[in-house]
This record gives sequence, C-alpha cells and structure tokens, in this order.
Amino acid sequence: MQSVGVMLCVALLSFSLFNFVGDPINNMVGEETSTEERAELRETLGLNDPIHIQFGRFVVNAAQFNFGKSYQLRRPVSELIAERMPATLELVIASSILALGFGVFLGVYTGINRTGVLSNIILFVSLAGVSLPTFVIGILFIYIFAVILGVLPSFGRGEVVQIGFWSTGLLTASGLKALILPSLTLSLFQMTYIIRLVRAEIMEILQTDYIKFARARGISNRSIYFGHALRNSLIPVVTIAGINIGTLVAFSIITETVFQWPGMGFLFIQAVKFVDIPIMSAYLVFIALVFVAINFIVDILYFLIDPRLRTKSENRDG
Amino acid sequence: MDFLEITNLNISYPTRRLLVAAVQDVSFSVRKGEILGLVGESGSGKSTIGRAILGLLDEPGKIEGGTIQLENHDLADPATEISSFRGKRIGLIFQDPQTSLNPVMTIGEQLIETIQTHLQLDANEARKRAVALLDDVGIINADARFNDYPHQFSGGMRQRVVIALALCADPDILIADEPTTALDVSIQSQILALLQKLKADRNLAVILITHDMAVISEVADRVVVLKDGRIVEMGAPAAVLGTPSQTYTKSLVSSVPPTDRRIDRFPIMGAEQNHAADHNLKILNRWQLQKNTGASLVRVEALSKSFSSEGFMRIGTNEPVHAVRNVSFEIREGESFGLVGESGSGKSTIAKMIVRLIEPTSGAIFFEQDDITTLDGPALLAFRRKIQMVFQDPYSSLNGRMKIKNIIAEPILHHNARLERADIDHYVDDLLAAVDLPASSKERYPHEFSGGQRQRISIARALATQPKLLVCDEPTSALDVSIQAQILNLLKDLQEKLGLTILFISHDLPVVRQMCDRIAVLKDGAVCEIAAAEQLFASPEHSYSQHLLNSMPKFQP
Amino acid sequence: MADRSAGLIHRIRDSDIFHSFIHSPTALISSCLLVVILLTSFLCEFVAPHDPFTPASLSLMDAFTPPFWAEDGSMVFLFGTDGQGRDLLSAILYGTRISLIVGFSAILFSVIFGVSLGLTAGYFGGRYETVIMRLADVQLTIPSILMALLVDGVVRGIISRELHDEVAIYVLIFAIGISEWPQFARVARGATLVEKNKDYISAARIIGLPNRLIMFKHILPNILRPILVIGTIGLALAILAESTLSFLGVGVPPTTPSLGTLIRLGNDFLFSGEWWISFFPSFFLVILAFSINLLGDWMRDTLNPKIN
Amino acid sequence: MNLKKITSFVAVALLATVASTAQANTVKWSMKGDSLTLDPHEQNEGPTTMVSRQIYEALVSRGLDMSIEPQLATEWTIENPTTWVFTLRKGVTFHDGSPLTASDVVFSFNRAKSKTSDFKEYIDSVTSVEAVGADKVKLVTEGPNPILLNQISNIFVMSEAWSKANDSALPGDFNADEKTFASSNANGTGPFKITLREQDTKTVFEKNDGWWGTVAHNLDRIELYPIANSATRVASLLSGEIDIVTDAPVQDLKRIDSSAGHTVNSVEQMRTIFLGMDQGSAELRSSNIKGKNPLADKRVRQAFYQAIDIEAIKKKVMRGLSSPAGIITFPGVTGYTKDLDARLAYDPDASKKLLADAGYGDGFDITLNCPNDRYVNDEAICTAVVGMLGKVGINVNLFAQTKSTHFQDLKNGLSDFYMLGWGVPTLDSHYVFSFLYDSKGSWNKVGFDNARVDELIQTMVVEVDPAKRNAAIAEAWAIVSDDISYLPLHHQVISWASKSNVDVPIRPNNEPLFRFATVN
Repeated sequence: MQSVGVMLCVALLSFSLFNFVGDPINNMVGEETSTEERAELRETLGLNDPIHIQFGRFVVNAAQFNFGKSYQLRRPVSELIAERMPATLELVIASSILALGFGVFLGVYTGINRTGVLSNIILFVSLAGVSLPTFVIGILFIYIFAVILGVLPSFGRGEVVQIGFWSTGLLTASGLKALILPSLTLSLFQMTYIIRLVRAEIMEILQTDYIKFARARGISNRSIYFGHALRNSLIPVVTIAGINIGTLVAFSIITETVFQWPGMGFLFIQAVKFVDIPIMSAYLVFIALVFVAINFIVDILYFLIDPRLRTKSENRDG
Repeated sequence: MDFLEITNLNISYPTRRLLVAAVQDVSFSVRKGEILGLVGESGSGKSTIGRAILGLLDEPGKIEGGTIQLENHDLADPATEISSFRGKRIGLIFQDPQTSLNPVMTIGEQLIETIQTHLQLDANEARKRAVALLDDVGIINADARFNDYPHQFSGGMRQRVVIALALCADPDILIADEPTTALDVSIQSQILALLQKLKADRNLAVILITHDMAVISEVADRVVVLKDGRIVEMGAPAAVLGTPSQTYTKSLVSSVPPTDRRIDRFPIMGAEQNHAADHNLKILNRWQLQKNTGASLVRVEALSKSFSSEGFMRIGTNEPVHAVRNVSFEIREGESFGLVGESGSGKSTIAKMIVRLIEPTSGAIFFEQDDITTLDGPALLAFRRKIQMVFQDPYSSLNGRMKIKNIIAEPILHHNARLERADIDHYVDDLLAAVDLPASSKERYPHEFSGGQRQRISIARALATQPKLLVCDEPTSALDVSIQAQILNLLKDLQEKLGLTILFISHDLPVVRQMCDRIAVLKDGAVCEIAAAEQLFASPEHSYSQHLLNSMPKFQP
Repeated sequence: MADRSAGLIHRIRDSDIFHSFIHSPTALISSCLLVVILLTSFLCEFVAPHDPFTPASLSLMDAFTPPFWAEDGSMVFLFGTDGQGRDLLSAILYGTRISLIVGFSAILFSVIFGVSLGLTAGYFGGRYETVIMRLADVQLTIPSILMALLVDGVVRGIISRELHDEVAIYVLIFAIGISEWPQFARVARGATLVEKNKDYISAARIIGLPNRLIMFKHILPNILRPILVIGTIGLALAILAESTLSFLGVGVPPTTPSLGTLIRLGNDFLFSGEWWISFFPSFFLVILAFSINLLGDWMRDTLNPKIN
Repeated sequence: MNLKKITSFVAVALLATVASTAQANTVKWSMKGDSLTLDPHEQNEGPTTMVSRQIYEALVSRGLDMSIEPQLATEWTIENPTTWVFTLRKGVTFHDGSPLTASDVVFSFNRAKSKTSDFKEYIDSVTSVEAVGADKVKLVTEGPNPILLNQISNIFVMSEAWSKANDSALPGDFNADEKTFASSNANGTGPFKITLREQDTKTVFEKNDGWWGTVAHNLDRIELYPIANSATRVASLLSGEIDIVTDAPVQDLKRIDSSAGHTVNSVEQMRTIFLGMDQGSAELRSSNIKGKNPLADKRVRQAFYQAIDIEAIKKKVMRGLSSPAGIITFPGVTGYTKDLDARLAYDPDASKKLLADAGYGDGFDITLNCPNDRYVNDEAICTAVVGMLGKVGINVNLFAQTKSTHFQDLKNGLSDFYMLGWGVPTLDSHYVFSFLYDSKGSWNKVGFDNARVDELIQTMVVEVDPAKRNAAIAEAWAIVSDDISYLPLHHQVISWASKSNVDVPIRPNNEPLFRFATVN
C-alpha cells in the first residue's frame, strides 16, 4: 500500500517535470527548424493535450515502464534504462558491500576500542572523508591511481560480458579493475556514516544490562562483541543502511560523471543538460522503485533480525 | 574463615570535581548456605560492593584498597584473573529482568552459550543441563519454551530465566542485586521463595542487595546496614532491625510503614523534627477553605477503558486490551481514597481518566455533579483548576529546561492571567514554604534537586491552582524509605490544613494503609473490593485481597 | 541583570559540557577554526584584500597569477588569481560566506520545517502522524542532489530566466532544505514520543495548557539536543551538497560564487598547472566541513545521555 | 610536491604503458560526447557526423585541405543551371558486400529529404532525384544553386535494400516506439565499419578491407570512448589509456604537449565567435534606459567593440589559441579577405568618448546572455567581456546557461546582448548572410535590416557568374562591417592532443578523417 503511494507521488512529481521544465521541442530539433514543424511535432507528441489527459497517459505508460522515446537519442527510454541499469546496479552493489563491510567492521572496532589510537585515526580519517566532496575525491583518485601510478583505469567499465540482457563487468579482470575506483569513491561517504552509526550503537549497547549480565556470566569478550552487541546493533544499521543504499543510487550521478561510468546516473545528468524529460522521469520512477524494493528487503531483514517482530504472541505464560 | 571475606574494602569514583568515596572501609563475610542482606538507601554503596566482587564496576570506579578473599584468591587484586570467576564461581543477577536478557537471542541460546563457556559439554548435554536448570527455577514446560525469546516471557518468568543463567556453572555464590524490586508483590514472594530454596538445595551463599527492609527481615539470615558507603550495623535481622543500636538504623526502621497498624505520622529522627509545615503555611491566606461536608466529590460510574493495540508492524491479534472494566466508586470530600493493585490492574488508567488525560471508552465520571467527560472550553479549565496530580517519577515530572519558579508559576499564571508579577513571586515563595523548601530554590533547575525535593516541588505545583482533589499516583514509590516517610507526612499535613481530598494510588500495601481512609482493590481492571482501610487489612473479604495481603512481605523487626 | 548573567556564566562554566569542551582538543581546535572562518567570511568586505566581484575592478592581465611564494607570484594576490584575474583569497572569503549562508539557511529551513512536522506528528499521533511520516518516506526516496536538480528545473520553468540567477540561491536553500527535513522530522518525532509520555507533559495538560504551548514551550526545548547534534552534522552536509550542486552546475551562479562554484571553475585548471585555483577553495571547503563535522561528532558523543 | 618530479614520473609511467600496448594498430579516440545515432540522416550534430564520416560516404566530399573531391561520384556535369548529373564510381560495395547502385543514391537523397531527417535543410533546394541508367544520378534544383556540391557533401549514401530489410526506410521518428535498426547499426561504403556499438561507452570501428579507395592509413581498429568530464578525459590521455582527444581543453594543452610522448596539433577552426547586439528593438529588455535603445546607436556599438581587449582574451582565456576576428567568417570561405578580417583598435578611451557622445557618459545596465557549454571557454570569455565593458562604465550582468536554454532564449528573441558562434559548412559567405544578416534571417536576432543587403543576398543565391557574385558578397561585407551590426571576437582554434606516435591529420571543421591516420 505504502509503496503504491510512494510510487504515485513520485509519478506525479516526474510527470510535473513535463509541464514545468523547458520546452522539449527545442531540444529535439536542430537550430534551423521552422515554427510550423515545431507545432506539428508538439501535436504528434501530445504536448497540446490537457494536462490531466497527459498525466493519465503518463501513469498508464509508466506502469508498463513505457516512457516514450528519449528526445535526444531517439531511442525508447525503457531500452536505454535497461541498457544502463546493470552498470549502475553493479556499481551501487559493490559500493554497498564496501561500505557495509568496512563500515560495520570498523564501527565495531572503534565502538569497542573507544580511546585507542587506531580508533581515533580511523574516526579522524573517515571524517576527513566525508568533508571532501565526492567529485574532488574522484578526481583525486584518478590523478593518483591512473595518472601518477598508472595502475587503475581512469574511466569506463573495462571489458564487459553479456549475460542475457545483463552486461556485467564482474567477470573480466579489466572490468573488476575498473570497478575499484568508482565504487570506492561512491562508498566512502556511506562507509563513514555506517562506521559512526555502528560505533554509536555498539557503545550504547555495551552499556545495557544484558551486556553487563553477559559479562557477569563470564561470556567471552569476543562473543559479547560479535554475538550479542553486533546482532543488536544491526537493527538500526539495517534501516539506515537501507535508506542510504537508496541514496547511493542517486549519488552515483556524480561518480558516474567523473568516471564516465556508463550507468543511469550518467544518462540522467546528460538528460538534465538536454532537458531530455522522458529519461528524467523514468529515472525518477526507477529511483522510487529501488527505494520501495530496498524498503521491502529492510522489512524482511528486520523480521529476520528482530524476533520481537517475528513472534506474535507475547507473554505466553500470561 | 568464611567462604567469601571482604576486608577493609574501599571503592571510589573519581569525578572531575572530587573523588567520590562510594565504599569506605567495608568488611563482612558470607558463608555458604546463608543469605546475607545488604541493605541501605540509594547511594549507600550496596550495589557497588556487589559489582566490585565480580570486577564489574562502572567506569571510572576503582577499588582503592582492601581485599575480597574467595578461598585463596583475592578478587580485589588486579593480578587476579577475575573473569574466570564470573559465572563460574560467582553468579550475579540484576534488578530488571526486562533488560537483563539479550532480546534477539532465544533463552536457550543464551543458556547454552553460558554453559559451554564454563563447562566442557557438547550441544546436547548443554541443552539437557539448561532444561534441567529451567525446571529447577520453576519454568513450567521448560523443554517447549527453550527456543522462546525473552519477550515471550512475563516479568517473573524472565527473572527465573535470569537466575537460571546465573546458575549455569553451579557457582558457589549468588549476588542478587534488587532481584524483586521491579516485580509485583505476589511474584516477589515467589522469587524470594525460590532464592531460599536454591540456597538450601545448592548450599549457596547468597548476597541479597535490597533497599526493602521487609524483604530483608523476611529472608535474610544476616543483615549488613550501609549508609554513605560505610557499614552502620551488622548482625541478625531480628537484632539489627528490631533493636537497632545506631541512630541511623533507628530512623530507618521507624520510617518503614508498619504493616500491622496505622500510625498518625512517621516519626522522623534527627534535626528536622515534625510539623515543619505548621508555622509557614502562608498559602492559607490565599486559600478559600471550605468545610468538608463529606459529600461525594467524585463519582465514578461503570467506567471502562480499552486500548486497541494498533501498530504499524503488528499483524493479527488486534484484540483490544481491556485496561479498566466497569469500575464504580465514589470519593467523598476530605477523605483519602486508595486504589491498590498490581501492575496492569488499571489503577493508573483510572487516575488518568479522572484527571482527564485520557477519555474513557464508556461510563461516566462526575466531579461535583458535572460529568467531566463532556466538559470543554471554560468549564474544562475550571475543572482543571480543581483537580491536580502528583506523579510517580520525580525525574520526569518536572521540565528540566525550566526554573523552579517558572514551573510553579505556570499554573498560577494560566489560571489567573491578571495576577501581577510580584504577587506571583510571593505566591511561589509561599508554595515553596508550604512544601518545606527554601525560597532560594526558585532560581534553580530541577536537576539540582534530589528525588524527594523534586516530589515536594511537584506537590507545590499541584497546589498552585488551589485544587480540591489531589491525585497522587505512586508518589513515593521511587523514593528511599526515609524520604518516603517525609513526603507522606507532608501530604498528611497538607490534607489536614488545606482540607484536600486525596486519591492515593499505590501498589505498596503498607503505605496505603498509612495514608488512606478507604481503599479499593483492583485486579485486571476490575474492582474486587472496596472497604475502609482498617477493615480491609483486618479482614479482607475478596480472595484476591487475601492473596495480596499474604504475599506482602511483613516487616517484623 | 549583571548578577543573573554572572550566574549564567557560572552555570556554563560549571557545566559538564563546558568542561568536556575545554578538555577536548578536537572540539577546541575545530571551534576556533570555525570562529575564524565565520568572522573572516562575514566581515569579508573589511578583511578581504580585494573586491573580487566588481567586474570593472578586475584586470584580465592579472589572470593566473600564482600564489605569492611561487616564482611569478605577487604579494598583492596572496593565494594567486583565477582565470579572470580575481584575487583567490578574497574570492574564497566571499565564497565561504555564500556557502555558509546557503548551508545555514538550508538547515534552518529543514529544522523549522522538519521539527514542526515531527513534533506535531509525534504529539498528535494518529492519522496525521501516519501521513506526515509517509510523506517523509517519500521525500527520502529523492536524495538532496536529485531534489535540487528537480527543484532547479521546475523553478527554471516557472520563472523568467533573468530572474533565475537572482533566486538561484533561494532555490538552492529550498532544494537542500526540503530534502533534509525528514531527518529532523524523524528525530523530532522520536524524541517527542519519548517526552510526550513523561509526567511533566501530563502535568502541563492537567494544568490545562493548550497543545500549542505544551508542544513549543515544554516539549521543544527538551528535544533540541539531538536536533542540535544532527543539525550540526547536517550543516556540514548542506555545505557539501551546495558545493556538489554548484559542481554539477545547478548551484550558485559564478557571478556570486560559493566555494563549490569556485572549485568547479578551478577544476578546469587542474591539469594545466594552475593548481591553486581549485586547490585553495577545496582546501577551505574541507577545513570548513571538517571542523563542523568534528564539532558535531564531539557534540554527539558528549550530549548523548545514553553513552557516558 | 614538486611538479617536475610528477611530470617525469608520469612520463616514465606512460612510456611503460606505451610499450606494453604495442599491438595491432589501434587508435583509441575520445571526445566529450558520443555520436547520438549511427543513422546518417537522423541528427545533424558534430560528433554524430564525425562518426558517420568514417563509415558512410557521400557523392562528393571534402579532403584534408577542405576542398571538394569526388567520392562516390567520379564526375558530374551541369546540364543546365538547375540540372546536375553525377556519374557513380564503379566497384563500390557496402560493408555487407552488396554493390552500390544509382537507386541507392536516389533512395538516400529521398530519405535525407524526408520529414524526420535532420538533413533536409541541406538539400531543400533539390526538387527531384532520379537514376539515369545504372551508374548515373540526376539532381534537379529549384533554381540555380552555386553551393550544391557543398551541400551534398553532407548527404551520406545508404543501401536501399539493407535499409528496407531492416525497417529503416526512414530516419528515426520521435513518435514511433521502436527504434530504427539503422540508428544502432551501420552499413556504409566507407573505409571503416562498425563492429561494436555501445552508446556513450564504446564504439569499435574496424578497417573495411573491401574499400574502393587507396588505403593511406595503417589502422586496423579505432575505438571511440566518449568521456564527458574533461578532467577525466585529459587524465585518461595522460595515463595512456586514450590515444587521441579531439577536444582537449585549451588550458591543458601546454601540459599535454610538455608531457613526454604527447603532441598537440592546432588549426584555425571554421567557426567565428561573436556578440550580438540588439539594435532593432525599440527598447532593451534588460537595460535601465527606457524609451529608447542605446544599441540602435552605432556609436554605442562601436564603443562596445573598442572596449574589448581581444588580445588579453586571446592570451589569458584562450591561451593563445584563438585568432582575433574582424568579420564573422574565416579564410577558405568565398568572400573572405584579410582586410575585412582586421579589427578596430582596442581603445577604452575612444570607447568612453563614443559613449559620452551618444549621451551615455554614465553608462547603462545590460544583460549578456552566454552559453556555458557550447564554445571553447565561452563563459570565461563572457566574464572577461563583462569586466572590460565595466571599465568603460557599462554595467553588464552576465547570464550564462546551458546551450539548449541559451539557444531557446535566442530563438525567442529574449536576448539583448548575446554570444553566438557561427560555422560555415558550405564554405560560402551566403550561408552567413542568409542566417545572420538577411532581415528575415532565422538567426538574425539583432534586428539588422538593410534593404541593400537583402538585395545582395538574393544575388548570391541566383548569380552563377563567380565574378559578379563575389562583387555582391564583397559589397555586403563592406556594408555590415561598417555598420558594426555584430561584435566579432575571434575564430576558434581547434586543438587535438594525441600520443606522439599517433598521427591523425587535423582539419579546420574538427572532423577527423581516420582514412589518413597513421600509427607508428
């Protein structure tokens, strides 16, 4: 239900793009097209219909993931999106894994060793990480690893392998190499966020009675940290990380621009420049879809992590 | 030599301003097969000692000196590998079973983990042992409940699980830190019985840490009385509590509400002798005293309240919870009416409906002939003025961001918009004086006051509108017993001087006996019995009333 | 009056927060840096050696002067000049002010908007709460960058092009502010739910205070702490968001550049040897964001009552 | 860090990569944007045509020196002023092996003239195309057309059978939901054929072994990687991942040139950058002067002109890579002369005096509209102009925006003062006049209206006698230059940066011809 509401809101938003942003005709035709031809194109595109009819048509089409043709590329948007989606998803998933893996590990470490030198260094460096804009980090990485050291590629996805409709860069050495810099750039911000979140959770949980009680029972530190504390800290981490992975998709716009990563964010930013509205609205709807999907996964994870949601009956013994 | 011997123990908490000596020069010992009661008010250091034995002092606490000798190990010696004693030789249980268990692990997992930490057992054997333990502590159908999560158990059952966890590796000593404070009186008696049984069956040494004199007098074999980190008195309960030799112990004992009779006032030891309120009840000048006719002030008729459990995540079981079922009673002008019951009995819900914080599902509440459930606008404001409330938790009942004078002045201003600033200032002074607080208090913030003082401020605020009815919802249950005595005295004085009617809500039967003229006993939202106080305590009619009175720990020095 | 303020000073001096503050080197250093940045940027008319944004005062022939220590550097332009002959130090001071104004205003906007919604949602509950929190969820699906691009696009469509530059800064504030409100609404709601059940609120209701007073006089001051903490961190985020948007070209126009715009403009010269044009604005941005983040971090650790 | 150290480090790293990638001759080519479509009639846009040019061919084409050369036609005759007959080259085959026929040419012309074609304006003077026998094609034009060859050099020839078999009989249409096959596949007659096409990511061209011409290149393969971010593009060139960049930012050229193993080639581009000043409107929209239009006064336009220090712009903004212009056309275009191209002197004092004479001694406000992603350093040039005009008292408010909205504003006549660049694909002055100076010209947005010039433009269209026609062009140029209808700035200079071992001859229209490229 909620998802449908979210999707409708976003659909309305993306539709209003059509009616507010620029004049698409101008971006479709050359500099020497006559006024009559423009009017004709308006008519064929249905841009002269009343707004509610346009919106109705938009929703019906969007439900079938039909966003018409890109003004600029003259190709069906759904096809363009399908072509670009694997690149973005691979980038986002790789970044999420980096962010979650390192984030949780370093978060637990710094949460346990609150005053350690290494903890402070980790916190300090990660804070410096979020204080740098993503685009600066990206360009810095390119300069260091591609231009100076020459060890990693500065742009693109490397060799890709086509598996059905999905083109993957994960199966070739050059593809994997090309993934390193963009995914690292994209993950840094979330990583810092997760480090901080996990650290705060761990610190809070280590003060709770059940941890003290576990200590009093002689349970080993290792088991307390990773068995008890980490598991409990995962509940808020899952929520926040879920939301953040959604935003990773959006933030990939910058990363993809800097690294010429042929994903949807890159498609989108170019669409913005050319006011290519079908692509813009399709992208928005896609983002919302990702969010809804992630929310769904988060709910399931909740269910798995927190038994209080799983078992309905409380106090069976009254 | 006794099993565990503590000699000259000193513990301190260095803070930035000063070094707080939490425990000073404490020496005592425990034998196997005895329950040693550590009793004292908050800040006496009793819990600190318990934790120090296991080396689990909160930061930045530190053992400064002394020894904790267990057989030939000194647990106070930093060189001792104290973690090897935790759970293995010494078990520790905490006050609140709600928070002592990891909510995301089944009790079985927690038990097996603990057992396997200490004993070389495979999963099967560990499980067998765990089930046996659960049986021992009185979990019914232990095998079937093995994979349940903590939230699926009730409070009492949870505390049994906690005890089972503490006993996993057959420790020789069990330290129980306020093990029954969070529990209802009937469950309290079961847990205390369990502790006594375990002590006997396993030849355990038990250190029972509590603030409750009655509990100590019922179950302890020996008692150590602590005050401000020092031992005041030590010995058999009958001797220490019956014929105390120290002033502190005497005052402590005299503050305990007796269970067997009603007394006029609590005798307060020390400098601030009684009737402090006598000479400075200046608020009387403003008070419009009315004769109490003994007529009905509040009449509750067939009152019911149910909460529908709505939650975003919760699916299924949408049965409404019936918190109050068809309750009727009346409160007469000038009397103290008591509502007694265990947690979940609906007593607070009734109070909230009477002050109109929540609306009843059905039924009516009449206050001076008006059905308050239908009031609104100016009539509601006029009603609000006549009925005020004192809350249970002194820490949450005052807005921490406001100065005391603003807290007290707020109701005055709200009901008398035209009063002048200077006049309000005086009024606030008078109100503070009425609750025995110095006028200088008004420039300070709540966090600068102790719990008892905050309850006084709460009372002053409640009096600011010159109410007829004062609803007191467990006003002393969060306070130490000596402070409780003072607050109860104050309430009695104010009632008498100001002609207040009081609705007094409590789970604490001895307190109710001291405070109330008539009492209604509640169970599961329904009234079991309404009777005059003395009559109820002398000859309860309803079986539940009888059960409650029997479970009540008797303080018999 | 004097007595009272003396009392206040004493209270502050005596408070644990003050103590922890003066004993935390990071908090001290970062707030000192912040104070310096705030002062210099808000007094930039007086502090800056040049007025970089009066086009008539610039000389194109001064363009690409390196910092003063370099071979062709000049003490007139301490950090050198950009491609238009603007003094970088002055441009940075002016730009910092713009960045700070945008960041502060955006966060203020989202705090006011988010907290009022979150507070009322938590206080009244019911369907109202559900609607507000679902709205927050929808808002979360559209991250700040996307939101800003959209808002910018919509505004471009609505108002005339010439006006756009003038309102660009408000558009930016709105876009960043509107995308951050759910955070504040969530925190405010959560804190309100906790406070709402405390007895002092019941007391206020029994006194008969109207809801509006209870919410804003009683609850609001008590939920400000966590909001202050996330607000501080949010400020750093907002400043970075501003710079990112300016980098993408939808932010502050180059006629009144912010730090982000300066970085974007300087970015073109990254490989050409005029490194200072992007380096100094980036450096300032990092210092600014870093000190705010450090301060926020310290506040989070200090003000969190659950961790001691 | 020491910059020299870094540079030498880079050099070492580069040498290493260069050595390691010595394989079959491949050129990795990068530019900002990708070709929008492989359909040669769908989009008349720079990078798209650049890609089409490698795979498709036209009847005639411009060679390295930009002169018209036979391509698919070996010869042509003008039977009468409106009828041309082209003889097709023998032995030409498409990439799919089918031979080129006259009907393919007819099909292609009709396709390029169709409604959805973006090239129809080029040949709207062509009224009929028909095959005459198997190897001749006859074009009939509406009237005499002196620039027909220029125009048809952009009309690429496709295979009729292949197009029809693949649902691509017409160029792509916005309304159709399915794309045409031809927009992502190609079947031309050119020296290279497409073997991989991933839009915006990677396009691979391989040598066409069946090409009819004499092979002058030694390439086996071209790989095109568009990179939008210029810093990344330069980085990838410096790191050795890319061999040639055809649009390196001017400020980075020195750095690239100084890096070992890289060279930079520059040539004047066929594009002139200028500022338009609305002299036709009664009142300026963005000015504080109301009731009259200061720009209608030639003295004000001249004051603007003489306030611009074009040499400073050349030195600082363009890094020396521009050529100050006096008229909006460039060498190689019929009608261009060195004298016309001379500028009025930079003289701020004269400028101030002119303004005072015109009654604007205190200056006035005006908005300058400028694109920020269309021309080389467009926004920076405008910013510099703002400063220079500020010095003579004109308070210019700069309004820079992306090209699509900028041109939209121009089209809608919303700009008082704007930047525009004009190229001349036909290499004839008529192209400039018909768009910029004709009183009804579609890009005459300054309201220039001169009856004599309109008359001369008509002459250029119909006059086939070169001498008379050139005289008309010269007279027109004299009139518009004297009037200062536009404020010319400079001719853009194109620079291509590449590895030293890669030689792709640079051309003034910025289109590489890889059939002349070599790799050593």
